[in-house]
Amino acid sequence: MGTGGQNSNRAEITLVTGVIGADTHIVGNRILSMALEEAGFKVVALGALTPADEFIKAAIETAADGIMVSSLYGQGELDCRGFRDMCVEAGLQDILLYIGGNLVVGKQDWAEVEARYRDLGFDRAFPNATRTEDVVAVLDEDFAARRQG
Amino acid sequence: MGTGGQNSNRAEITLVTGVIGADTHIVGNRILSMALEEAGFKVVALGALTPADEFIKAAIETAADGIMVSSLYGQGELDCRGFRDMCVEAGLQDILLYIGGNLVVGKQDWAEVEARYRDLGFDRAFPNATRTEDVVAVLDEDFAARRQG
Amino acid sequence: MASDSNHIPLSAAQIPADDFARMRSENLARWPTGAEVDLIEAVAFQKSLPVHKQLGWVMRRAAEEGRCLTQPRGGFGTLKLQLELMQALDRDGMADIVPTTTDSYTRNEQWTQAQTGIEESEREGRSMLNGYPMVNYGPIKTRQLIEAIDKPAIVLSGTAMPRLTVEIGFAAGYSGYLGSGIAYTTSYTKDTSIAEGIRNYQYLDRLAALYLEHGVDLHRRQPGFLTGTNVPPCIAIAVGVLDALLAAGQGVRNYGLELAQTLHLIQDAAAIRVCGELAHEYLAAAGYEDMFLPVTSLHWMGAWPQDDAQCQALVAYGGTLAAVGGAVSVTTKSTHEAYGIPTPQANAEGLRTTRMAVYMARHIRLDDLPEFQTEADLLRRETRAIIDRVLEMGDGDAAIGTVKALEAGALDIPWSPNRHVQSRVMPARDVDGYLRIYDPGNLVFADDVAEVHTERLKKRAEEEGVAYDHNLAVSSVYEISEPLDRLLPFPWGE
Amino acid sequence: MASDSNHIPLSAAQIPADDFARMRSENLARWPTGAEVDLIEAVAFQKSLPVHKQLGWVMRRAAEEGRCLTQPRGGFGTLKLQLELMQALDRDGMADIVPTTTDSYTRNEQWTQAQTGIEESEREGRSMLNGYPMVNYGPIKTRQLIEAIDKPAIVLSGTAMPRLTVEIGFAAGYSGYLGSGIAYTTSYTKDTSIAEGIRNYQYLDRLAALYLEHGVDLHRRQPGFLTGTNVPPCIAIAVGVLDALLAAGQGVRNYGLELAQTLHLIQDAAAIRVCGELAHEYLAAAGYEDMFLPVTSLHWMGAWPQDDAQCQALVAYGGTLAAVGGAVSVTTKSTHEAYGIPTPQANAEGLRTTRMAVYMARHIRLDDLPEFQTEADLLRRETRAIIDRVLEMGDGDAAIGTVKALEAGALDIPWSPNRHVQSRVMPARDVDGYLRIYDPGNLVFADDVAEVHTERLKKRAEEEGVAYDHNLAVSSVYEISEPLDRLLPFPWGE
Ligand code: B12
Ligand code: B12
Repeated sequence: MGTGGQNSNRAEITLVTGVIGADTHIVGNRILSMALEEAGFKVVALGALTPADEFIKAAIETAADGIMVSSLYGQGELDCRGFRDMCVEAGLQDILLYIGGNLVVGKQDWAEVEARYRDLGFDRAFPNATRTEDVVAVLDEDFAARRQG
Repeated sequence: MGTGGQNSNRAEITLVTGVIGADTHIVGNRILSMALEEAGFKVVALGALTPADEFIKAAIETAADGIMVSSLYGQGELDCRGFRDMCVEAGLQDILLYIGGNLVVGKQDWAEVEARYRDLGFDRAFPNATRTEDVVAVLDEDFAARRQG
Repeated sequence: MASDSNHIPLSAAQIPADDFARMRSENLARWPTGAEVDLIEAVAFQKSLPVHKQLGWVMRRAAEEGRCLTQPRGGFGTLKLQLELMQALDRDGMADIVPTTTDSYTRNEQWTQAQTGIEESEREGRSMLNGYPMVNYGPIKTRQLIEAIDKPAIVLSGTAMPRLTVEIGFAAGYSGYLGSGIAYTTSYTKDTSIAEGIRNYQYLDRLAALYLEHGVDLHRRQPGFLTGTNVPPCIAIAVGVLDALLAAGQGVRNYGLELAQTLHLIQDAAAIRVCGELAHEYLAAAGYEDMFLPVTSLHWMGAWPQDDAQCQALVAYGGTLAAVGGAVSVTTKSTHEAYGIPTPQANAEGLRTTRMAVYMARHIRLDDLPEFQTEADLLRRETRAIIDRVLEMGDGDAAIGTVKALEAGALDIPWSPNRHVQSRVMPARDVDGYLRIYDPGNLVFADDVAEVHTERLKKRAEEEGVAYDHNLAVSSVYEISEPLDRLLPFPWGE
Repeated sequence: MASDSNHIPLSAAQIPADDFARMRSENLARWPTGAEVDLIEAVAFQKSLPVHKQLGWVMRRAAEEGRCLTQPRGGFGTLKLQLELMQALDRDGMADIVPTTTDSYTRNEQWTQAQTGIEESEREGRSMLNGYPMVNYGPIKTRQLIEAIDKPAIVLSGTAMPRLTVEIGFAAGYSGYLGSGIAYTTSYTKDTSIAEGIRNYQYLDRLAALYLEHGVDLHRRQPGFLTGTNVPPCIAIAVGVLDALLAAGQGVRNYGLELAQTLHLIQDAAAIRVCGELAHEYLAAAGYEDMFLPVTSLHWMGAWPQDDAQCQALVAYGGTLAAVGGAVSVTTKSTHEAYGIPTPQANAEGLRTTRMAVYMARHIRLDDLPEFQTEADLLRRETRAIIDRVLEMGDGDAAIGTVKALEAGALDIPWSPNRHVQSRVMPARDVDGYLRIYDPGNLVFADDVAEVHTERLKKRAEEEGVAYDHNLAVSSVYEISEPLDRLLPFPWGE
């Protein structure tokens, strides 16, 4: 927190946030949204219980640069099937896709979980209890790389 | 408790009790001694920190029928080496030998521990937290078997 | 769904008998197993259970004898797995109350998907659902679960749409049912209107009352955890009392109130005491003199740490807090909480740790401690302010008042996903570890009451050397889940 | 052994400097590593440690800041194993104070056998000794342990014969030492006279005071657990105060008092408070105004249950009780207690569970609770009755008074193995979970005080429907180790 403005580009970056599927766990997502806003990003917060297509619709409408999906209740894998493909179909081939939370049912090996979500087309996956400072730092990195690349 | 007199023979049976070696754990042994006395046995209580040879001396002096050894601090195996042989040498070949407590260092498989103490010449070995009612019941059984046998 | 009742105007009044009969037959027709429900036969089955398997009776006895019962949560996707789980919780866990948590499809009334889930689970031999699909199995098969245990059983189903599940549950022999219109609608839904959630639970409560009219004393219970995240006791109690008024309006008389632990020994004890007191007071004032209103304490409902050892302390303290507070029962969690649904073994361990903690603290009461009394007084004033305002807004009708008050923020829930809730209130932990309110949103408290909150939180900001801003609330969400080296470091090293 | 001091008549007076010098050189000559001890060099080494590795400083800071530090027990048979253990406790366990428990041979001054034990352990690669043979390794090698950790270290050596071990320990850089003449002689020996035990610890305390005279503020500590088995707080505090008087007499000023938990939240809090109070009062009355006398709370010292889940509750409650009581530190156990010496991992877990429990209860104080005050008053009267009688019997000399009082039973220890102790006193738990005295033996209390004990215990016998006899005491020894289905069954089943 309090890092707003460090990266002069943040104000030009729009991020869509929300909790996917039938998942009501809004707390972490709301804290993340607040932190992203404080850090200077433009944030479009869709809230809990958001179907996959609503993320994409919002991303198109707001010409978003990234989508930040939360999933806590264990059914994230089902809810995210085909998510990247849907983005591509909607013309969002380059959009940054992050996901975070309790991404699977129960306690599983994180490296495996991460790989599974990369296969689903996410650029990055984050375990539960990830702190917002760390998310902001990684976003800066990834967007900086894009500007250079 | 309160089972004193149920077995008319108990009054004729003398038991030596004590905690073997450099072991100060007297509580269980004292509770056992009290319970045996209440149950009607004659009890010769040697207390804590009793060397092996003192058990045998006391057993000879009181013409005891059994020796009840306690060991809690983990070094029981060392302290009991050759205990049955010493009894035999002293002319106590038939004396009943029981031992109870935390008989080894740490948590080990009980069946193995029991076997080890049988090899050392004990008629029975008891894990920690054994209740005195159960000890009295087994004593009655074993002495009854002897009278018949 | 609840289309049937949408044309009845919302009120706290009892659903008329003929309307209710019609609503029931429409409801039961929604899935084949509904046809297995026969109220008279179900009443006979409930009455055939020994009293110690009837939660209504057990809760009353526990309250009389001053006991604190233990109850876990737990549900798996097939009858077989659920049966093994319930036996493990009954026997290995020594649970006094055995739960059946339903799966998410069931909660969302997606029984077709639940059916697929059952079939997949049976094929895979492991649970592909996150709970027991009670509607799909129906009451007759589900009775095997009741017969497999020697304790009373309760249905746990976090949803605003409980109508068919409760029909099946009561007919199957469950004697307890958790859920309520205000608590679940505000914490489990986004678009559902509060009115619709209330109506659905009025149906449920009316059904429970129908069993009572037939001589079966079922235990209804309100889920006091709401959003589970630093809900201040005044809000939890206010919602509990309002939900209880709505249940009483339908004829329910055996109604439990839950309270999530704040993890402050004195605040939690005061909350349990004040909750019982005010519930009786408001229910009596509304003309319900004969309510049984036991309080249940809930293990920490916010984020848990990743370290088993830390979790063990949370589990054990959960038992301590419940016992010291004089709760009639405690609902337990396990060391697996931060990761996922616990194994039966971890669940049973959480129960036993809690039970031992309850045993050790069963004699302790803090009611005569001046700090307890100060806190209880504060809490009474906060809670009365909220409830009185809600009832005022509804002209004495709890249902109407609640809808209006939530819309206006005069009743507010922190971290709610529901659009019809302001969710502007921001709780935070204060300098002494009490849960306070950093930003009340549109909640109105007396000036001196509000001042206590501000002053204690400013004191915390000062002591920690941080700004007095909303990050006090955010860090309070994280707090208990933080690793120990952040919570309590050895402070003098290099 | 202690032959040197046998011709000095027993008294609480300070050992004269020339006698002490002679005693020290005789003592150090008993084993080769004694030659490595050079007081001036050792003082320099102690002073070279950063303050956060000096327990004297750390205890004072913790008391000032109102912290409750954690400390485990632990010792293995080789330097390498001990080093790994201490690092694990420091890092994984986050211990604020890192222990070194010595092995039984070292405690019995059987250094030749200890040497064999080291060799066997090194051959086998696992510990064949139940602690660290500090004398055999000597101070220079042992300093590796001090250097391996970033916390202060304390020696734990339950023995009446500590003379050479303490010389090695202080020279090695240990800044804390647990042990005392009355507590250890009455609980760890059978034939050793109380006088001899006292003399040995007068030596130890004189040595600590010598370091202080050279500017090193070591922390001395009294082992308040005694026989660990239901020791009533009045007896524990009385012994603690008497041991403290003896230590002060030798010049010690930084002296901790330990108290084993009774597991009753209010009784333990009252005991910690009264212990601190009376210690200051008696020490000041004897002319020692400048004593630092922090109280340490000890996890349950009696028999533990076999079930891990129950043990977790005991561990966690141990942290709660210490924090609520305002103890300056807490000494922890683990879930392995009923079986054997814990693994480093189990030991570290016990530390973290305790630490989390301390964190959650750090704000709670019960001193204003009327029940606390009643209990504290009772405890003050009980304890004063014992201490006053002891001092009277010694004409003001704590050493002489203690020997006479123990002989006569005017000071008595339950379940003591020592012949010179009457051990007729029989504690038992009462109807409200307080530890009371069923049979006081020859302890004399005011009639109304004695009546409280009898009345509360009769009440328990009545409630349980058992005879009012000594089995109340025996069942109280078992109690906490009982399985849950005996402690708190579901009472209404078949
Ligand atoms: C609070 C809570 C609830 C509350 C939620 C209130 C609300 N409306 O938000 C209530 C009580 C309502 C609830 C309900 C349920 N819950 Co819940 N809940 C929790 C709990 C205890 C804490 C979650 C939380 O708020 N954490 C605090 C926040 C700050 O952390 P966070 O969510 O992890 O978010 C942070 C990071 O993950 C990251 N992050 C999050 N999203 C994203 C996205 C991106 C892109 C990035 C980069 C980072 C990121 O940043 C955030 C801020 O730092 C967790 C267990 C736990 N963690 O201790 C269980 C838990 C998540 N719940 C669980 C379950 C099963 C449920 C229920 C199904 C339970 C039930 N049977 O009734 C229902 C679900 C209902 C539904 N349809 O969704 C399970 C999930 C199991 C699994 N995944 O295997 C958990 C793990 C508990 C458990 N062990 O069983 N729950
Ligand atoms: C109280 C206690 C102490 C007290 C003892 C007070 C006293 N003078 O008696 C104090 C604090 C002094 C103490 C010291 C030590 N202790 Co200790 N102590 C315990 C503790 C907590 C309880 C023991 C007890 O009293 N149980 C209650 C009684 C009623 O039960 P019991 O002894 O098992 O006896 C019953 C049965 O076993 C049976 N029984 C007993 N004897 C016999 C004999 C026969 C023939 C039969 C049939 C039955 C029978 O009947 C009894 C009555 O029901 C145990 C751990 C535990 N169990 O929780 C550790 C424990 C026994 N101690 C232990 C240790 C290591 C020590 C020390 C070395 C610690 C130290 N490092 O300082 C010293 C030993 C000093 C010495 N030289 O002996 C270890 C032993 C480890 C092992 N075996 O692997 C234990 C298991 C703790 C641990 N996990 O580390 N201890």
